[in-house]
Order: sequence, then structure tokens, then C-alpha cells
Amino acid sequence: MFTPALPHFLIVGAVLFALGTYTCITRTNAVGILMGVELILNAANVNFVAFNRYNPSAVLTGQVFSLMVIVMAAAEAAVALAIVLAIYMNMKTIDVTEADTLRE
Amino acid sequence: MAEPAANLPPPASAASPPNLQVLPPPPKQGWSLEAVAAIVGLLAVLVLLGFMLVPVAKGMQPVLAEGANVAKPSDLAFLLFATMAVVSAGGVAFSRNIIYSALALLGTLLSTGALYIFLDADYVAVTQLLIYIGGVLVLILFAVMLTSSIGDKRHSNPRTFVLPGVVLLGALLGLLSYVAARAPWRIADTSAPITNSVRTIGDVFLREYLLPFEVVSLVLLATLIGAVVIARKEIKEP
Amino acid sequence: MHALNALQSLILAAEEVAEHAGAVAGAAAEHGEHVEALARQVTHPASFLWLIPFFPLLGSAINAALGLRLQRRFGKAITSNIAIGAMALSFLTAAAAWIQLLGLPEGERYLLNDLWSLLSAGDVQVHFSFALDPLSMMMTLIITFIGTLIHVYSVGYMADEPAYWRFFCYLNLFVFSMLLLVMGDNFVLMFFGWEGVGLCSYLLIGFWYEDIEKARAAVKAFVTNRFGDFGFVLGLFLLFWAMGGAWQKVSNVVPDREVRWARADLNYQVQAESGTRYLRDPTIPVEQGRTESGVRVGPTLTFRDLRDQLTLTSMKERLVGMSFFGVPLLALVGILLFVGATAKSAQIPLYVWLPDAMAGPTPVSALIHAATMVTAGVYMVARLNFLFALSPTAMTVIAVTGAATAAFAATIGFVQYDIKKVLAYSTVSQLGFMFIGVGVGAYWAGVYHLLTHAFFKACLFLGSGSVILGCHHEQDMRKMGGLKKFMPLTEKTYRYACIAIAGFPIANGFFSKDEILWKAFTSGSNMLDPSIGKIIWTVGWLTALGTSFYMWRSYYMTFTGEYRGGHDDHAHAAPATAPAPAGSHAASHDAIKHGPEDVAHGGKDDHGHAPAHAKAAHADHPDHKAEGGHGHGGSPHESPRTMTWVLATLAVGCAGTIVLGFWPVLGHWVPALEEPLLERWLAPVLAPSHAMVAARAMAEPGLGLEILLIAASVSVAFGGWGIARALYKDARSTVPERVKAALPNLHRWMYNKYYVDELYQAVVLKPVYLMARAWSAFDAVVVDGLVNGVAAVGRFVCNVDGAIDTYIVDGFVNLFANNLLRAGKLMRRIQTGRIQHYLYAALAGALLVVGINYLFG
Amino acid sequence: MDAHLLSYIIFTPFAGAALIAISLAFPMQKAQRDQLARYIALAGSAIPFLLGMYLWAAYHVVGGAGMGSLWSPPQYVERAVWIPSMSIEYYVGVDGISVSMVILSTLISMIACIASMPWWKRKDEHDDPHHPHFSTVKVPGYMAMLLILQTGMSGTFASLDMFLFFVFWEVMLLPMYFLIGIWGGPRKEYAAIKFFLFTLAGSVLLLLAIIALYYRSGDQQLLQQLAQSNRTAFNDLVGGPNHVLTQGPNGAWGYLLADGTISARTFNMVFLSRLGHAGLFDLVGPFLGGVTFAKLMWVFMFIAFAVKVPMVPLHTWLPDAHVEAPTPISVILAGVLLKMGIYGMLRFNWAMLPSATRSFAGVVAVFGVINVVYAAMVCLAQKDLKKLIAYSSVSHMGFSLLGMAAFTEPAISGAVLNLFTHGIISPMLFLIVGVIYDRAHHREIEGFGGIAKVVPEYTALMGLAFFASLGLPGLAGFVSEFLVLNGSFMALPWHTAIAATSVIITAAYYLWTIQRMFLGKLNEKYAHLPDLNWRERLTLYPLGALAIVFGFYPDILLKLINTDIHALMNVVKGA
Repeated sequence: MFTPALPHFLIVGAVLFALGTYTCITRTNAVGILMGVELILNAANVNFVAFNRYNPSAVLTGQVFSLMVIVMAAAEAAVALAIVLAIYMNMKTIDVTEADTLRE
Repeated sequence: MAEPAANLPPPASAASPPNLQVLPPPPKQGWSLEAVAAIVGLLAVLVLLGFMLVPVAKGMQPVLAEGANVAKPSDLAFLLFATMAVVSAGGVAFSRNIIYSALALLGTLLSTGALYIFLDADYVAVTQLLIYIGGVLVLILFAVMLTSSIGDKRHSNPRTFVLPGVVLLGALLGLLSYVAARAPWRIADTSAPITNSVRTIGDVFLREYLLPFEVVSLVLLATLIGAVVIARKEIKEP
Repeated sequence: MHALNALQSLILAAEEVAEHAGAVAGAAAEHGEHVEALARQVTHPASFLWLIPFFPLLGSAINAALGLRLQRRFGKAITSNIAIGAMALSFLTAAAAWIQLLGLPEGERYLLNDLWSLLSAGDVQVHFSFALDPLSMMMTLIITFIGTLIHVYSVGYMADEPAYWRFFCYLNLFVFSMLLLVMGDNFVLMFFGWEGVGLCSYLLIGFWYEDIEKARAAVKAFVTNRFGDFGFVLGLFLLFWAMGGAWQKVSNVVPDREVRWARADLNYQVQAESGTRYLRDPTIPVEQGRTESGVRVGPTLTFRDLRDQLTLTSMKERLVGMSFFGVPLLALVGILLFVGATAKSAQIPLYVWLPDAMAGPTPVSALIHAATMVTAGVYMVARLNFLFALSPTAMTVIAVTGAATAAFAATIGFVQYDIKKVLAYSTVSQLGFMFIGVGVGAYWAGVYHLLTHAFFKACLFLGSGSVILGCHHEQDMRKMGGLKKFMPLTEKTYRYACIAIAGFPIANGFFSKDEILWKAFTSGSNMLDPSIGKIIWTVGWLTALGTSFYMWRSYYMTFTGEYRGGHDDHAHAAPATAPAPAGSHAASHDAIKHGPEDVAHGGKDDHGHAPAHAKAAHADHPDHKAEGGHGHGGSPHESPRTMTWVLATLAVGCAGTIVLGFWPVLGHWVPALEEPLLERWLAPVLAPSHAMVAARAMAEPGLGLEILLIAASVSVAFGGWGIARALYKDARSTVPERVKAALPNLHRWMYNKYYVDELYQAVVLKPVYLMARAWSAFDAVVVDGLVNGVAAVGRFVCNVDGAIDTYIVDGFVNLFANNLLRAGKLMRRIQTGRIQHYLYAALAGALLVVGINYLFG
Repeated sequence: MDAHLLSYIIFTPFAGAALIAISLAFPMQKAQRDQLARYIALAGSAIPFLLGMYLWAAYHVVGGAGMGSLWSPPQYVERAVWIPSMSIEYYVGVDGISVSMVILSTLISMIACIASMPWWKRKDEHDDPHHPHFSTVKVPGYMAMLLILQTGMSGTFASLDMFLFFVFWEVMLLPMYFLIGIWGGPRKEYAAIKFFLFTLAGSVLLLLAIIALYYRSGDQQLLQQLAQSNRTAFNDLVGGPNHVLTQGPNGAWGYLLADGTISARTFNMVFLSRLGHAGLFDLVGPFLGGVTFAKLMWVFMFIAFAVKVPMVPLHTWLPDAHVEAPTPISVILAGVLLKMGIYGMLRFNWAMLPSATRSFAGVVAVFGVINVVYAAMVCLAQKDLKKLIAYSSVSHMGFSLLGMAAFTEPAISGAVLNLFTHGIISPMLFLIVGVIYDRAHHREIEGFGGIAKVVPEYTALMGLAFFASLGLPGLAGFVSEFLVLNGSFMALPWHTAIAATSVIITAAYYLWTIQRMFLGKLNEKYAHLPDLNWRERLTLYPLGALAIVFGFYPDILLKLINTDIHALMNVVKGA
């Protein structure tokens, strides 16, 4: 019977990261992409917390960082969704393949 | 290198998803971007897999050996949550219906939160619960409802660019898990479990991390305003 | 240069004389002939002196701030009452100060009220402090007393003036400045007043500014005075510099040329003067803080310190010894200061503004341009007697200028027809007499004439104002005449004032003028040459004849004969109100009784001088209002009581002030009268100069000569009267016309004031203005042109540069850029605008890098 | 607060400008936006003004006859290393010479800011659509520029580090350019560019001189030479109250920075003045055919500052700039900017290069006299009221030049006092012009006549300003004029005698102007000219009151000034 150690958590994080990346790449729905981003952030968080657990520091750097990340994620989500809404209001779609007016 | 390029699946133009709400103008010139991407991804795989997969397999042992005396959570629970996280993440990635993706995301977030508890990060776990699930997820759901036509489940969550995605997914998985497994992580020899992390966090936020704390609060404020400013209806300037 | 030498040697000779005289004076001090030993000026603190100028300031401030509103709200009386109240308070305070002064022993009569430090920079240490010594006390009393009277007079005179409040505001402000002038205990504060009165006279001459002529007159007055101030400050600076000896201080910073001048000047002195006296090098600075007999020696701006230094310390010799580029310094200082006086007191060559100043309201002419302001110059010379007495040159210049002015102005006075012009020129002439007095060293006599003149000339001016008002603002004497029966009280006072100025021994004018002439005759070596005194006496004597003549001429033309002012030249004749001699007699009789109320009353009254005014005094009088404010047209009438009352008071004053200077000649029999009251009163102030002057003066002139001269001056008074009576009484004689016809040119010249104004216009104003135009053109064309030229050149260069840039440098750049653009067009296919693509590319790249790491590392 | 008083005074306006910029980010109606900008500007200039008053109250006047060889140590000092690599410090502080100027600049900024408000009563009654009143055009930009200008001004006066000084100097230049060029009159571009180029040309020379002095200050060989040649002066520099030089670890001479490090060279103005007093810059041998380094630098800096004074013949930018600039800008230009020329001369030429100053004093005096008389004469011929007043300020600044060159206590005190008094009076004059221009849209003196009848209050204040400017005793102008003339007569009698003629000319042109504009028959065209409104009262009455107060009690200013300026003068005189 094995007991989870640092690598296991890291692998979980890795998987989450990979899947998040995949999501970001394949989705054309802006909200979907956002979810992918959330996944990536979670992956990072898992790593932070894990490292913090296995190299404990007096000031819990890892956890603090993860908290920061969470906050950032929230902020980012809010702004991003706001943008999504704005785009939707303007061009009646949130498919990023359409929203490429920046291109020309 | 050109050798394996020969036995590629047909160019990605074929692999491009048929089901888009609105047809994008397909690129006219011969080699589509997706084809190029596939080649690049394949190169990456060819480069990496050979080196990685085997060591990943057998690279576990030493780690496990040394990790044996680290922590004593109920291992089953860990496995459960880990798989749940991974699976639901896959759901987020592959589901065709955006609502399902959202729910899957919920699963991921919950299970990662659980994992935090294994890591003695109670406060983080709680925050995860409150902010992510209570805030972000709800936000996302709202956005989903406000924007996409949920009527047809099948098309609510279109995809593109799958094949290169898969390739990249594989490559990333390989690389990252290899690094995770093989890298000689520094581990504190006496890793006592962290007690009353909540109090400590409170302390450090008001001592060592006071500046970041304040900055974050400012950022949140800015976000608040910014979100409102962006999302509001245009006011026509006189 | 030779001329300069000659002049200089002459002057230096005089200075020698002065020195010996000084020695003699020292000797004379012993045997009798009172010269009390001079000591430091003892001062007594009097913390209330500031009130004296403060009240008028307050009054003017109130009227300036609220005058208009008050007047609209409560009628005109309120503003005039404020002003008069302020004046009265100030007069009472002055009287209190006088009493305190009388209580002190003679030598210590010096009240000091030190308020705050005005300027402090190095040697310049000036305090804002008021001082009252006998001289300034006398001036203060004159100013406040006559000022009050004239305020009261104005109530009636200005009654129908809409800007009533403004008038009283200015009047109070003037009194404030005048008091500053006489009470300031240092040059700076005196200069404050000096310029302040100039400002007020500017404001008051231009009181009716809608008339551009009056405005011009105002500007002329101020600018002319500025010329004087220029000289004044230069003299002041020169004195200040001399007391400090500044060349040594700065010789190392001024460019070499300056130093060479200084040196040259030194050598020049040393070889010009007789040896030993100048071994003490005057340019060595007085070391700071050195005191001699308790007096700190060094540059000062305070009269007190100056007096002490010049009387008690070696500063006197030092100054007497110094010379400024070859000219004896004290002479230069005196003359420069006197230039200031010539402007303020209307002497040649800067008298031109005073006659024009008659454009102001008549009370102003009386107060400012006769009684007080114009005498500032005389006051200044008397105040600095210890300085002027040191330099016979300066004294001579002053006396001669005074005599010349007196005669010159008198001749112009002969032929003027405007009654105020006559009085103006007589003022100039009388001021000339005062300067003769202070010039020849008879300081008390000059000041006494100042006092008497203040009374009789104020009386004359106010009388003329009453006349002008009575004749509905007619100033031409040819349109008057026969006013005797219309305005009896005015006529009486005017006649008595004429007696005074003409020098009949029954009024104050005679005593002061006679004393001046006597002192001039006996001035001896106070003048550069003893004969000068005699010449001055002769000129003054003839002038006295002229004075008597033109004053009686004005009297007869105005008051005797038939009234020549018809309605014809009064298009806007309102319904004539019957002349009521009875009424006006009533006015004169119960004037005293009703005076006080009438002050207030005349203020409220909208049209000051209705004929039946006195009777209607206490009735309300819509009928007068209906008359249209201003009883134009109709025959002349007596003025309201507020005015006649004042005239009476002044006339009484003319008689009363006799006692101050009563006939020193009687001292030969009655020792008590040897020294008149005023002389004794002023003795402490004039003590420093007294010895010097007395010692230089003609020794023991003798009683016979004195009586002879008195007889002479009495005779001219009568003579002038007789001639005028013969020619102008009742306008019967035709001689004047015939004379005019006989000498048309002379008359034209005299009538046009010898074209002096035109001369100045041509010689000073035009050239200056043309020069200004030329310089401004130079500024616009040459200086600015240079700048723009440089700019143009610069622009040209830049254009060339720019061309090179466009066609050559840019050429290459554009070539390069175009190719780059083509390349870019190719590349930008990759730029799809889809995040996925970018993200994918990024990650793939990352993987690739890692992979390559593994491959080759 | 005392610790950073000067910084507050300097940077509060800047913060105001930033606020205005931020306010632009929010959507508002134009009217609201303008109003907001105005309020911010008012606050941003009112706070420094109050602080300035506090500074005046709290500044500790050093009594006695100067602090030894040099002026008293500056007060309210803030000193920190800014750019270590160049040993540039943020070094501000005030001494007797600059404190009055700082106060003046805050005061005048306040006044100018009030004068920039639009009509408060009878809104825009006198604005015709063709000439919109400057106070209603592009308001936020205008106010921001005004505030930045204020920062530049107080900074220039307060800074004690040459580099900092130069920075503020330039900071001041740019807003001025825009304020004239955008909100100015018909020929604004010409005027603005002229002003800019003139000042910039000066600045280049100034920068050159600054850098040269900077490098000389680190010339070890010279310092050694000094150490041998002039022992006492050198000992004065090492240790003691005037501690300047420190021996570095390697034995080389260096300067102690705020953070304790030792720098080879220094921009520190106090240090440099003391070095100059010790004669460091005179040691640089004559080159360029006999011209010593000190003299060359002196000429450079003198030209730079003479442009600002402005000194004839470098004055031609002034009339144009004044005529075209909007009223408040003329106010600041005449009230503060001109003073910087004289101030800079005292701080740089006089303090740092005393020997050169000594040898050039005569020239400066001559230039001063030319300024006084020439400009006064030109005034006499002006047709445009504003131009007349511009030239009159040229004439009055000449007095300061003369006084500085005479080296007697009264003269130099008067010269500095003249900066303040003229800084009170000339703004009043320009406000007066602004009033009439806002109403009649022209400034031709001949174009009016007899308007005293319709605008009595305006006439009264105009008279006050004119008489104050022509040096009527009892008003501020007289005191400085008297001190300068009295003092410089002790040294340069002939120069002074010539300069004194200006008292006549000045009186002539002012009174003549009054006569032509206000007296005589009323020009019917202006029968309905409205009198002052509250904005104008708010600006004119305080200045008028100050003119009277300082006319009767100038000693409160002289007390601030005397000690240090006399000490400086004695240094320059070498006494």
C-alpha cells in the first residue's frame, strides 16, 4: 500500500495543468477557455500547497501564495467574464474565432 | 525527421471540427495552420516520449521508497480525491456541453480543496470552497447562462484544433509527470505537520505579507470598478 | 574746467569766511547775545502723538470705504461731519500736545513717539516715529486749526457737489499727509508726507476730472513736484554718503575708473585747499559706533541725530571740509534739497504748477496751495537750519531765488484778471518772501511769515471763493465789481486780509515781511557777498510795493463800482432770487450764534448758498430744491454762514497773530519786546544756526537805519494802495487801458506769464517725448529686429537641413522600410488572432526548448 | 509637518495636476469636468499658500551680522540622495534669500489661480463668441499647466542642488510655453516660441556652466592646490560649521552625501558657494586668451539669468509674451518668473563666483541703469497699456540689478526687497489690465477716456497700483526703490543719479496714462462699462492691502532678508 508523497500531488497538479491547457487550446467558447485557465491555476495551487507542506516554512509561503492565486483567479474571472459579456453585447457571440477584430 | 512526418494522419484540415455555429473562412493556402501545428507537436512527442515514459514508470520506486515515511493520511481517500480531480478535469476538457464542463469544474475544485486538507492547508481549502465554488464558479455559470444558447446542448461547447491539442496534452503530461517524478525534490527531513495554519496565515498576512495583502486588496477594488466599467452599457458622450 | 575752478575758488573763499565766522560765533557766545550752550537734543516720550495724524486718516478711510453709501443713506451731512469731527479731534490732540510741550523747560521741548522700525538695512536705520518740537508744533497747530476751518467752509462751498464724500475723503487724507510731513522725525517720514501731500494735491486739483484741463493741471502739478523730489532725494543721498564716506568701502568693488575719479578728486582737494585743514582725509569712513560726547557718529536719516552730530561732533568739520568732485559738499547738498523745496513751494524754476493748480476747488486752493502744503519747503529749510547755515552758498542761492521769484510772480500778478490767478501769483510771491527769510538766516522771520501768510492768504482765498460762489462761479474780475453791497462780510474780511498782505502795520503781514526785509538787509556775510543782502532788500521792497498794488487792484475791481456780471452770459439763468441784504446781514450777525448748527445744516443742504439761506436756515426748504440746486443767474449774494463765519475767524486770526511777532524794534526801548514770542518759542530749534548766522550778520546796524527801513516798507504799502485806488476804484480811471495800449507787448508777455510754460513745453517735454518715441522705435526695430533676424537665419538653415533630411536620409530609410513592409505582409499570415493558436505555439515552443535541452545537454 | 514642509509646498500643486489628469478618465459633462478642474486647481494652490504663510510664521530669523563667512544654514532642509551615480541629491531648504521668494510664489500662484476662474457673476456677459474668455477654453489642461508651473516655481526657489534647480527651472519653462501658446492672444504662437527660445538659449548656457562647476568641484589637483595655497579658507572648508570637504578612504577629497557616502564631485549649491568663497574656481588658470574659468562661467550664467530678468538688450521677449499671455499668466510671469533671474544671479554668480562678480560689478551696474532709464523712456511712448506695464517691470527690475552691483547693505537689501514688492505690485497692474481687456477687448490707451466716471472702484484700485508702482511713499514700491538708490549712491553716485531720473519719467508715463484713460470727457462708447466683479475684487484687494502694509512696515520683510543677504554681500565684497 503506498502512501501519497510530494510527487503524487505534483502529478495531480501536472494532470490538471495539462488538461487546463488542452481546454484553453481546444475551446472556442470564451467561457470554456476561462474554465481552462481556472484549471491551470488550480494546478499551480496544488503545487504550492504541496511544496509548502513538504518544505514547511515558518511563514507558510506556499499557502499564502496559493491564497494570492485564488484571489487573483477570482479577480481575473470577474474581469474576463465582464469582457465576455461586453463582447457578447457587441457582437452577439462569444466564440473567440469571431472575436478576432484585433487581427487586421 | 521527415521520415515520421510521412506517416502522419491526413492534414489537420480534415481534423478541423465540422460543427461550428458560424463557419470561419477556411484558410485557402495549402498547408493549414493545424497541419503545421500537428507536425510541431509530433516532433515534440518523438523527442520526448522515448526519453520519458519508461523512466516515469520505473522512476516511481525511489520516490515512493523515500516518501514512505512522510505522511499518514488515509491513502484511499487521497486516491479517491486525486482521481476525482483528474477525471472531472477531463470532464471540463472534453465535455461537449458547457454546462457539463462547468459542473465538472465544480468537481475539480471540490476535490482539489479536499487535497489541500491532506496537505494541512485548512484555510486554503476553505478559501477554495468559498471563493472558487461560491464565487468564481457561480460567476462562470451566470456567464454561461447569459451568453451561450443553452438550448442545444451539443453545440453549446464547440471545439477546434483537437488533434494538435491531444498531441500537446500528451507531451505536457509526459514532461510534467516525468519532472514531477524524477526531479530530486528537496524535502525537509523533519516535516512536522503544520498546526493552526489559520492563525499563522493571519499573522503573516499582517506582518511579512502586509504589502502584498494591501496590494491585493487594491487590485480587487480595481477589479470591482473595472468589471463594472467594462460590463456596463455604453453611455453616449454628449 | 577752468570755469569750475574759478567758481570753486570763489565758493571756497566763502567757506573760509564761514569758518572764521563760526569761530567768531564761538567767541560771541561768551559775551551776552544769548547763545545757550548747545547740548544733545533731550526727548520726552509722548505716546499719544500718533493720534494727531491718525484721526484724519481714519476719517478719510471711513469716507473712502463707506462715504458713498453713507451719503446716499443719511445725506451729505454725515460725511462732512465725519471729516470735520476727525479734524477737530486732531486739533484738540495737538493742543494737548502743545500744553505738554509748554510744560517742559525750553531746551527739552521735544516730544517723541516712536512707533515701529520702518527700515533697517546697514546704515539706513529709520523708525516710524513722530516728533513734536516747537517748530513742528507750530506747523501742526496751523495745519489742524486752519484745516478745520476750511473743512467747515467746504461744507457750504461744496454743498451741491455730488461727490461730496470724495472731496472730504481727499481733504482728510491731505491733512494726514501734511501732518506726517511736519511730525516725522526723520527724512524718510518727511518724504512720506512730502509725496503724500503731492498725491492729495494731484487728487484735489483733478477733483473735477471730467474737465481734461483740470486733469492736465493735476498731472502737471505732480510731475513738476517729481522733478523737485529728484533733487531732494539726491541731496539726501549725498548727505548720507558724506556722513558715511563710502568710497573707501567700495573702492575694491567699483571698476577702476570710479576709484581713479575718487583719487583724482582727493588730490584735487589737497592741492586746492590750504594745507592743514584737509590732512584728515574725508573719504576715510567714520568707523561704526564711534561716539563723540555721547553722540553716535555716522550716517543718519534722523533730524535729531543729524542736529546733534552737526553741532556737537567733528562731523561738522568733516562735512564742511568735504567736497564732491570739486564742489563744496554742503553747498551741493543744500542746493539739491532746496530744489525739492522749489518744486513743493513753487519757486523759480519749478513754480509753473501752482497757478494751474487753481483748477481745484477754492477751499483746496486755500488749504493746500496757500496755507499749508506749499509752505513745506520753507518748513524743511527751517527744520534743517543747522545744515543750511553751514553753507553761505546754499543760503545765498535760496535767498536770491526767493527774491527773484517774489518779484517775478508779482509782475505777473499785476495783469491777471482771474481773481484766483491773482491770488495764486501772490502766493508764489509771498513764498518768495519766506525763502528770503530762511535764506538770509532769519529762520524765525520766515516761519513767522509762513504763519501770517497762512492766515491772510487763506482768508483771501476763501473770500475769493465766497465771491466766486456769489457770482455763480464767475472768476473774471472784469465781470464783478460792486459786490460790496451784496456781500458785506466777505468784503470786510477780504479788505482786512488785503491790509495784512499789503503790509500796513495794523495787521500781521507787515510785521513778518518787515522783519524778513530787515534781516535781509543786515544779512552781511551770510550771503556770498555782503552787497547781495542789500540787493535782495531792494528787490523785496519793490515787490512789497507791487504786492500792495495788485492786491488792492483785485479788491477794488471786485468790490467797488457797479456789478458788471450780467445775466447775458448766463444762458442757463434760473429764476433769479431777490438779493436780500437784510437777510445776509442777519447771517453775519447771528453767524456766531448759529455757527455750530449751521455746520451740520450746510452739509444737509443741497444747494449751499441760496440768498435767503440764513433765514431759511432752520426751515425745511423744498422751494430751494425746486430752484434746481444751484441758484444760477440772478445777482450776487452773500454766502452761507458756514463760510462767512470761517472768514470772520480767519480775519480775527490775522489780527491776533500780530502778538507773536510784535515789532522787535521796540526792543530798543522795551527790553521785554526785544525777542518776539515766536522767536523765543522757536529758539530751541534754531539755536544751532543762531550763533553762526548772528556772527556773520552785519554787526550793530543801528536804530536809525532800522526805523528808516520800516518807514520805507510802510510807505510802499501806502504807495501801492494809492496807485491801485487811483486806477481801479469804481473802475472809473481809464489809465490801465491806456497803459495796456501803450505797451502791448509787455502786457502780452506779462499776461501770458512770460511764456514760461510754453518754454518748458518746448525745451523739456517735447524733447523727452520725442526721445521716448525714438527709443521705443529703436527697441521695436533694431533690438527686436536683431532677434527676429537671428531667428530668420536659423529658420533658413533649418530648412536646408530639412531638405537634406527629406530627400537623402529619408530616402534610405523609406527604402529599408518598404522592404520591411513587404516582409511583414508575408509574415502576418501567422497572425491569426486566435488565442488558441498563440497558446499552442507558445507551449509547443516551450516543449521544443526542453526537448532540445534533453537532446544536446 | 515641518519635516517636509517644503516638499508639501512644492508638490501639492503637482498632485493637483495629477488629480485633474485622473479626473479626465471619468465620463462627465464638459461643464462638470471644467468645474471639477477649477476646484482642484483652487485647492492645489490654496494649500501651498497656507503652508507658505506657515513657513513665514515659523521661519526662524537669524539675528546678528551674518553667520561668519557665509549665510546662515538653510532651514526646513530635506536632503536625500536622488541619483547616486551622479551624486545628485534632492536637497531643498530656505534661507533668508529664498524664503521670501517661496512665500511670494505661493501667494502669486494663489492670486493667479483665482484670476483664472471665469466670471462668477453676470456669467460671460462680456464674452463675445469671437473671443471666448481664456478661462472657458480647455479648462482642465489650463489648470493642470498652471499647477505644474507652480511646482516649478516654488521648486526653483527652494532647491539647493544645482541639478534639482535646473530640473525645476525647465519644469517651469514648458507649461509657460503652452499657457502662452494655447490660451494666449492673437499672436500667441510667435510670443510663445520667442519666450521659449530665449529662455532655452539661456538654459543651455546655464546647464553648461552647471556641469563645468560640477566637474571642477571634483578636481583633486585643484583641491590640493587650494590646500597648499590658501590655508585658512581651506581649513574653513574641512570640518567646522561650514563642513564641506571630507577626506575619502583613499586620501582623495570628496563631498559627504546625505546617505553618508562620499562623492567625488558635487552639485550641492551650498558646498559650491563655500568652495567659490575659498577661491577654488579662481585657481583654474586663464585660458582662451586671458579669460579665467571663473569669469567665463560667470558670463554664461549671467546671460542665462539676464534673459529671465530681463536685462536690456535681452528683454524683447517680455513685451510680446506679456501682451499675448492671458492675464493670470502675465501675473505669474511678472510676479515670480522675472524674480528668478535676480535670484539665480545671487545664488549662482554672486555666491559661487565672488571674484568674478567683483570684477564684473561695474558692468552689471551700468546694465542696471540702462534697464531703468531705457525701459522707462520706452514706456513713455507705448500705446498698448499692457506693453507699457511690461516695460515698466523691465525698468523696475533694473533697480535690483543696480542694487546688487553696488555692494552696500541698503542697496542689496533693497534689491532683494524689490523682488518682493515688485512681485506684489506688478501682478496688480496686470490684473488691472486684464479687467479692462475682459470688458473692452482692447488695450489701446487712447481708445478710452473719462471712464473713471463709470468705473470708480476700478479707477481707485488702478490708482493704487499705479502710484505704488511709481514709488509713492507709503506704498510698497517706494521702499525698495529708496533703499536701492540710497545704498547705491554711496558706491556709484553717478549711476544712481542717472537712474534716479526714472522717478520723474515713471511718474510722467503713469499719470499721463491715467489722464488719457480715466480722466477727461467720458468716451460714450464705454458709458456702460461694468465695474469690478467679485473675482477681480478677490484678486485686487489683497494685493492692494499688501502694497499698503509693506509700504508702511517693510521691516517685516527686511528682517527676513537682511542677515543672509548682507553676509553674502560681505563675502562677495571680500570684506
